Amino acid sequence: MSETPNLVLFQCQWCLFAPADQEWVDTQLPENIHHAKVPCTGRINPLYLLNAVQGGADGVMVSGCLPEQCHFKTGNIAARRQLDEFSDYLDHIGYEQDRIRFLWLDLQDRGIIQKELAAFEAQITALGPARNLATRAAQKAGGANA
Amino acid sequence: MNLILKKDELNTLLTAWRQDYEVYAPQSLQKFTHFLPLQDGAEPAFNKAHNTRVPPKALFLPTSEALLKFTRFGGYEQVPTETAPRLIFGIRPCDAHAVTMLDTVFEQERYTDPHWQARREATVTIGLGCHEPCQTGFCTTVGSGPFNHAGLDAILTDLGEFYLVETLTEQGGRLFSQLDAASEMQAAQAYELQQAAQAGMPIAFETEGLKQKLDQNFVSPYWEEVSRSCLSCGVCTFLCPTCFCFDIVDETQRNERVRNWDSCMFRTYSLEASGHNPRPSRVERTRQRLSHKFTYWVDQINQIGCTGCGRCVRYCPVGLDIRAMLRKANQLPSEVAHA
Amino acid sequence: MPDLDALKAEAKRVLDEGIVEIVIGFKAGDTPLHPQPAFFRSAAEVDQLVYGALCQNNLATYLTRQPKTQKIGMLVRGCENRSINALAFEGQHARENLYLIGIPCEGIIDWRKIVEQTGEEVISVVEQSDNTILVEAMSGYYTLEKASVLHESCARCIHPNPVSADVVIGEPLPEGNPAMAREKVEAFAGLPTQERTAWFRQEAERCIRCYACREACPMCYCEECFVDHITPRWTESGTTPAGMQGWHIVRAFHQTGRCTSCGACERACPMDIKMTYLTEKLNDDMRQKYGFEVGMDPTVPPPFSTVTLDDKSRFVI
Amino acid sequence: MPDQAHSPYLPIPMHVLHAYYESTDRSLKTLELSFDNPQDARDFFAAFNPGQFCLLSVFGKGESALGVASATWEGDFVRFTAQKMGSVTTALHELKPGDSLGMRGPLGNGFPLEDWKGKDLVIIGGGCAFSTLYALTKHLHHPSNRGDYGKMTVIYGTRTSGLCMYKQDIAAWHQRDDMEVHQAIDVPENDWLHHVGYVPDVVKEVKPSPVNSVAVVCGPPIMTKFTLPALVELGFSPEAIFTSLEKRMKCGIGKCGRCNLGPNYICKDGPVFSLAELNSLPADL
Repeated sequence: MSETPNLVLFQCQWCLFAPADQEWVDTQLPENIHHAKVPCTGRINPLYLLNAVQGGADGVMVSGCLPEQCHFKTGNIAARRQLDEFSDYLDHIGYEQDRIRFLWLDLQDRGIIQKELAAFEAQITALGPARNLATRAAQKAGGANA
Repeated sequence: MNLILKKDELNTLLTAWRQDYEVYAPQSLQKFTHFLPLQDGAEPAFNKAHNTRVPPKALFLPTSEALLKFTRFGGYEQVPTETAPRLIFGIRPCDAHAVTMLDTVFEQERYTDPHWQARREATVTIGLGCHEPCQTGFCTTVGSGPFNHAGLDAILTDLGEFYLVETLTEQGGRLFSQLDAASEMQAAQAYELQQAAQAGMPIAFETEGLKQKLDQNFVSPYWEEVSRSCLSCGVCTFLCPTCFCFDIVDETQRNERVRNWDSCMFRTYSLEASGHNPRPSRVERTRQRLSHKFTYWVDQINQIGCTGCGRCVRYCPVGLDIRAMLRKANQLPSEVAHA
Repeated sequence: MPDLDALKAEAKRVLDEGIVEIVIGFKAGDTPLHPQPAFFRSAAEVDQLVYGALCQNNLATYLTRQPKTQKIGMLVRGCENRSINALAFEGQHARENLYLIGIPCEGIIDWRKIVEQTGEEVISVVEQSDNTILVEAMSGYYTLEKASVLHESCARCIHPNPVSADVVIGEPLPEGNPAMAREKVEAFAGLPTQERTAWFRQEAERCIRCYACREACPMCYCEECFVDHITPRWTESGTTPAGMQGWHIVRAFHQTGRCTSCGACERACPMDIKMTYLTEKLNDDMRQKYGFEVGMDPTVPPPFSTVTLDDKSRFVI
Repeated sequence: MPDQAHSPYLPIPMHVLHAYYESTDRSLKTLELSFDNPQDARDFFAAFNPGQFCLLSVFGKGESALGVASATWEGDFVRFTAQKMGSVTTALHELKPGDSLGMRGPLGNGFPLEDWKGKDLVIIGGGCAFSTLYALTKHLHHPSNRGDYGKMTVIYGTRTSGLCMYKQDIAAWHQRDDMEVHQAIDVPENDWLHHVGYVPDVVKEVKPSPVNSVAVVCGPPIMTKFTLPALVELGFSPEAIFTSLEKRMKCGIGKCGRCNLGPNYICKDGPVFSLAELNSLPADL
């Protein structure tokens, strides 16, 4: 197996307030992290996650805004409810729930996304590659086709 | 040519065949029987049910198969079809008969389907006649039968201790060339059993004049009546040995153009891009399914497009029975044809 | 067993009095194992009505196939009643246009469990008063314990009684225990990850994608299912591992907070695929996390259609 | 062993030569495609007959059946006019000159031109379905073909003048003395010199003579439905009225099952049927 895990980051386009952070995500994200920007975490259909999982993502991170700071009022807490259940459910059939992480970013925190991604990558590396539900060969630079 | 195959010699023979062929035989997997390649030490499972759940048409027209693979920069290449020699052992006459009907669809003068043809030409089929009638089947009603020879290279009749083998083609003869000829008495015994099996199948509905009745009642409350409880799922068509419809889909996630089984019972089957659907409800779809089998096939090849395997009756989730539908169709009004 | 004459009398009454235009129930099937859903338009037709433990369909699935404003009478068991409540909540049919004739349900027989014991060729099935069934088959006569041939979902049923029927025919039955339903989920969750995946793959990858599960389910009424969607194509459409697994994962997930555990999907499947171990997990989560049970209170929205700030979620800041 | 290289599911590699909008509302776009391999062009034109159709494939989107709108003599290209409707036609609209795509065809039987020799032709079209009739008219215009047929009458109706296709050519047709052209729009517009009204009404107004003539009708189902009886009323026999049908298609070669009309497949046995044939088939459109 390759040493670096395949990660997929679904990022709410509003959650990175600091332009430097957003720029880092847009341009300097390591190659093993596939990045998909969404208008709101509430827009994330569980099918996106499934596509990432089937495409060979070893971990999926979703980053959104803090509660009550959602651009669309309640998109982030609706997403939490649904994705929390979806990760529980995938765990039931073999995609460990620790591989899916939902993150709320405080608009004031600078540079936190890098730290969080690094921590997540360490966590996934410890878990090893996810093979159970990866049914499509992982494409280079992440498998998500969302 | 009638030969005798002792049951305890069957495995030796199957093993010998495996030198030259991939041998497919019904085998239990999980919950029911499938046609699967025979592995070392495995034995065919004939006892559990008469037919495999999924019809053996799937060996020629897989549920999904790739037609093209897209390459980079807008190119594409054909996905070649496996053509290693295969032997299907223990196919029931209804299913084998159905394959010959599908030949008329896939192997036509103007357009031949290379995938189907390659698989067909690489395959030998050895049938096993049904000496016990099956309850949901109605093969004799629709012009097939428990010992029908269509589409087979050889057919076996179970006579207890041994099988009586009738070789029907040269290729079938070669496969059994080691066997001893059957005595006249044994042949007579088999013949008697075959006749009894044939006679044991009741006639499920009247086929005489059925086509005219269905044709003339294309617009009729009959269709609403028989389709009212239909769910318009694809069970009857997917498990049908003579249904062949498929859908061609570009699978963007795999970069392939694939064909998948499709069913006339689905809403999307005939839905056009404009939103118009010639068969918008289960009434029209049921009409299409029955008319295709019992009138369009008759127009095309002068045979009813059903071999009476009974799968659609057994597995319909709402218990719809094609035999009962057609018995009702027998009651439809019909004008005497003028021609 | 409810009194068949009383059922017929009630169905005839609502038709005769014009309370409904149609009564959806069951009639004797053409094969002994399959009574058929039937649509009665007049009192005279109601004479064909039958009811028994072999009536395996969830009749609520026909609700979204009928005209929206039609006045419909329906025989409902516990699960069907809850499905109808959920459908009414989703605006699929106005509850006041429905007349529900309730039947406390003793469980549906899985015909597959009968043929496992008797062989495929069954001639007749008679339910006897002592909770056994007498099966006449080609291979002989069999007396089977009804409990031994009940469908799994019914063996674990929590709410066998109709919750909001207009009339209930028969004595209410004791309610089941949610722990029973939980047992199965926990048993499965207790298995090692590899085994769970292996089981899931074994079941899902038998799929032929006939969508009988979808059509049999009362809650699957979408005009366009996600698998039929072309742009974008959400899942692989063929019988590839990704396609088959994707279908089973998402079909069940779309039932979160909507599934009534009736098991109609499983009973409809021609390939005997187990599916309720997925929906049971989701139902159990809904019970544990949000105290929600589908259709019990027609005014409570399902969890996924509401939001709260203080979810008990793994995902916190 | 069958030659797997000649799979009928394998598209011919093509590329876009010209692409331009046909209607003012940009719902119709004409693509002129040329062949990547010269041999494919020779095979195509040897088999081609006006009235046939092809399946254009945009890889990753799928295939769409479109009638050929060009005649063989026009050159080594094939013309199609696509209405933006589903996902494939939307993708077709996005193609630019030079882009590659696939094409399968020619499929179907086309118009029975041999049988029509020596007869007068009444060509009636509506909307974007006029494309195959355009191919037919173009084909007949060629000097080597024109003499085989009698008088030509073209009746072409669209909803608005902006939706009229092949405007320049049709304007030129009005000047020709070997044919009669009637154009119609559904609603009146300023500066419109031709008919106003629905096609069936225009047909009744023009009153083409049924004597020794055949009528070809291609249009939306609703137009066809009313035009066919109008022609019968004028005295055309059902054997002398032809129409082109369409249904959802996938394989185009009579295998996939969905486009059947009774025992006939529209793709393989059609798309051109005479009214006499249609009358003997179930109304399953």
